[in-house]
Amino acid sequence: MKSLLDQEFTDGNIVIAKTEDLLNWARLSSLWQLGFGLACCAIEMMATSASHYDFDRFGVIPRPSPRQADIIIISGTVTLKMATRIKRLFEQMPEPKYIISMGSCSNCGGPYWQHGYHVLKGIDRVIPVDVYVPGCPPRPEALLEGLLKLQEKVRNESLVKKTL
Amino acid sequence: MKTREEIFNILKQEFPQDVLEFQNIPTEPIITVNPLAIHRVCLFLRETAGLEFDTLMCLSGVDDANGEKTNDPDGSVTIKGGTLSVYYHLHSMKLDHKVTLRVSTPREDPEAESVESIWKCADWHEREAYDMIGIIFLHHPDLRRILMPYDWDAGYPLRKDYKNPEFYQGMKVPY
Amino acid sequence: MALKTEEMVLNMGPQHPSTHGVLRLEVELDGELIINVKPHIGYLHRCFEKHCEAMTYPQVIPYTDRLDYLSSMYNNFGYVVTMERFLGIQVPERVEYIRVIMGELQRIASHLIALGTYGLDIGAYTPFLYCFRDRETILSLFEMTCGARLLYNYMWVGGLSHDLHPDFVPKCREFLKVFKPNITELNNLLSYNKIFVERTANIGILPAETAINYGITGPMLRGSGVKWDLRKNDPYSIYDRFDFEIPVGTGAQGTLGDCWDRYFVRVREMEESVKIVEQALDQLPEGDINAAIPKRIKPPVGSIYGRVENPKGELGYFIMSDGSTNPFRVKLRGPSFVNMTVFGELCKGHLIADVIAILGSVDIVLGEVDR
Amino acid sequence: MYNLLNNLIGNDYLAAVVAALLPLFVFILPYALMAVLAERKVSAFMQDRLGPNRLGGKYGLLQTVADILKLFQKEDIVASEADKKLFNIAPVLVFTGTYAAFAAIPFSGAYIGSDIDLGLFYIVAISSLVVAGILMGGWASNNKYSLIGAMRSAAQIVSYEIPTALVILAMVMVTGSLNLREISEMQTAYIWNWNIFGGAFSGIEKFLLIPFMLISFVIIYISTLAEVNRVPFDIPEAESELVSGFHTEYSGMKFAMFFLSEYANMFAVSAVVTSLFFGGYQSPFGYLGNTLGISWLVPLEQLFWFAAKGLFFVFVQMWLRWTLPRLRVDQLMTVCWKYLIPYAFVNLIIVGLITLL
Repeated sequence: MKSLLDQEFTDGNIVIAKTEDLLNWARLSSLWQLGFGLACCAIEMMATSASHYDFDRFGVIPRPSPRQADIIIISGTVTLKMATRIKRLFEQMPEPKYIISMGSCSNCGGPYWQHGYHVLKGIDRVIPVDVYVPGCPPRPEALLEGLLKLQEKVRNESLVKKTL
Repeated sequence: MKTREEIFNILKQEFPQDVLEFQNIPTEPIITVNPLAIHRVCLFLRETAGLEFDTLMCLSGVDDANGEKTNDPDGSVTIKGGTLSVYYHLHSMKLDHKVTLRVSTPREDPEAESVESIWKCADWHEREAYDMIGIIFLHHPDLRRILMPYDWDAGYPLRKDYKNPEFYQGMKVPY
Repeated sequence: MALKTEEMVLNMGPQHPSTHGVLRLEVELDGELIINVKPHIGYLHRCFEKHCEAMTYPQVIPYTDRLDYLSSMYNNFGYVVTMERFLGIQVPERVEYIRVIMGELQRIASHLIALGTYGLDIGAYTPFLYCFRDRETILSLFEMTCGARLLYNYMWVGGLSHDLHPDFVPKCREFLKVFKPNITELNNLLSYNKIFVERTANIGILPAETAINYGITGPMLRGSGVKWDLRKNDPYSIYDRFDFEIPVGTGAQGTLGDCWDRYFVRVREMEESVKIVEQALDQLPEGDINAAIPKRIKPPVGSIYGRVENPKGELGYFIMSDGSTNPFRVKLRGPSFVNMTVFGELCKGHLIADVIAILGSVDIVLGEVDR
Repeated sequence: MYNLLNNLIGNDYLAAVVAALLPLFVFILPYALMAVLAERKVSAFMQDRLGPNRLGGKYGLLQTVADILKLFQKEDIVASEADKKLFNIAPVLVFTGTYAAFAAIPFSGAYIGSDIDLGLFYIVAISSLVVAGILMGGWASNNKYSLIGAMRSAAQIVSYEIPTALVILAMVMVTGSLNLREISEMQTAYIWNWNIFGGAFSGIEKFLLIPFMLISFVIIYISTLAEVNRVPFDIPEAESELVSGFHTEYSGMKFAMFFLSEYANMFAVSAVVTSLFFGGYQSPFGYLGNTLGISWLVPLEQLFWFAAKGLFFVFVQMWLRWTLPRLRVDQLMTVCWKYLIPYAFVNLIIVGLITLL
């Protein structure tokens, strides 16, 4: 049977673990969002930043330039014409970066999955997604929940180990 | 204010060759015009006193799908022959009357005159009809694709026999 | 030897804070002066017309929601009004009144976003949030009625999906009471602000002649001083029963048809919509909202073009039927799409900052421009 | 201050280093952190929101700390087509320019970084470094938005320095000194000795000066707003037009430097305005320390009054930002060249005549 200290050491260095907690805390509490809207969901995203729901409470502020953003919220239908641009935007963001796929359209094509000849069926075909928020469009509460899920994910990240 | 039948009669008098027929469908009577004369007809409609159609409400390209249909083994349809049409909905704000014109062009060689120089808003409408249906508007200043990507080479999506490509720039298109 | 100079091409969008979605503008610049603006659209082309051909007539309604997602109710309204004319259905009185109430509330909500984001484009951040605050109340009214905040699928051919909630009428009156002073607040904060007026007056002047030739409709056309509103000029539903004004641009702060006029027409239209909703609430009759919903929708062979006055202008549906349960062809004439055509013309000779001001005053929604 | 430290440490160089770093760690960094948070809170309360409230207790006190820690961790992107040397120097230059200005600002009677006789002149000169930094950053980014932003910024700051300088000149005529500490000392005792109320003059001169002092204050406040790129003069970073102007391409810590120096700059100009017109670190109604006979309390009280006055003007800047729209670039120049400069000039002449009386 392992003692408490052993467990700590197998999980990683104490110093590293504490520093890690601090750094993760910093990252998760200041997720600046790329001010970028695509379609209907963008309106709900704006509503989330506005007075009633107030994204700013969680430290999320919109940044116009991808260079200063931490999360990109894919808010709406991704078309084939737009997909390459989104990929470029994603590449322009500095690491560490996160993606929330907001709404059915960017999750899987949504109502346009069958006959949408010009719709990309899911943004995850182009860039990796961290959190999927379902809904058409998701309510602001749902987006907030998505953000909290993302914060949970960031909290469990590690400097030394690759996270699952 | 004039009824559509009166407008047809005026047009028939002016252009006996080019104004082809009047279909009195109860929901929307339609005047069929020769596609290569549509510019002249429209100019007449705008400039003549008593008609004065100053706005083009809508311009829509339609695939009539009235040709010979063959079913392909993969479930899709190929259409040969028949026509593609363009519908013009005109309206006069001054006199408050409306008219619907139609031109039909052969599917294999879909060419119609552009009315862009008469009503500026036809510019984008015609580009859209070109983009979606594939109708070529002669004398249009800038006939490019408008909604689809400029390098889209899989055809005109609103044709009834359109087949979606498997990939576009490495992205899978079907679900 | 003279220095060689060349024009700079600035690419705005598809990701840009104030292109109102995914519009791309190719701006040719001489310093800050604009030589030419080329809009590129289609980044949100969601194949609406193809979907219509594959769906049955009632199934099209949810897709109309997603066109101009800021005025979903009105898109439904336009579609069902056109279909009812096609099928020759007379809908019950109560349905008509509820539709008008919803339509006008939606107009207020849509204009609130237009005005708020316009303030944002000019650089004033706070009015945007004030507008959102009021819009949130309207959305909760809609939510109370049909359960959705943004995309409603509320109006059906021949009827409605739900009747009004018993609390709706008092809540709606309460909102109108709160909202009226808020318009004044917006005027004080933004409309008559000296800097705002300086930024928008005499910018992007659209003469009435040009506007008509370009097929411009809605607040843009009215901003140029043309008294044209389909609710009065080509009445549909029961708009002929209400007493309201059509606000037009007057050139009060600059030239007739400038950005400020277009902006202010929207402010005044909100006041008129409040009036209409108040009258409709007073006259609201009782009745069965489902009485006229047809079992099966199969229009005769033929076509129809129906149009309504959407918050952004003339929303037209061209519907062709081949006698089956699916439309043969649906073409949507979106007001944003047509209003956008004149944009390049308006921008010539202005500065970069004015492009944003003009774009905001055109008030486009890319969902409808691209469909 | 330097002398005190010199005696304490006993080494010239070390004392200089400590004296230089002290304001940074004691005042500027905490101030900048709090100012960013305050801006978000102020904007939130003006807009019916709550603002950050999830971290550091009830008011989100640690929000900016988290922001800065996060910016430390961000990848530092330098675009392949950028001019790498200039790109890297620019934020440092901007930060240095801003920070160096604090050297000549008297925080209290006992603490001034460098008590030089040309204090005001030095501040005007050193804050021009910021323009060079912005121009460098905008050019080196090889981004069209950055370039336009930088050009606008350069034009704007250079233009608005003229009315600022003219007003400062008028103040120098009134006070007869370029040393900010001396100017503050002249406004000692009570509120009516502040320069905005005619300064230490007496009799008719004082009453003649009051309207012109008010005009001077308005002019210098407007011009300093423009010099620190705040609304309504924020066109170099006009978010809705130029994405984020000259710092569009900056990420991570370099962006943080621009970000912090913007807030530091806000305080620097507010401090100058305070020192010139509102008595600097002087209390408006005497000191508690003098009354109680505790001599070390007086400098602390002075620090408090200085910070309070400076922060009030910073608050006004935020207030304006969340209320007003933005001017266009040509209107901005019109305001400067057609209104502010002529008024400032006439003001200068009249103030000069009055002081000759």
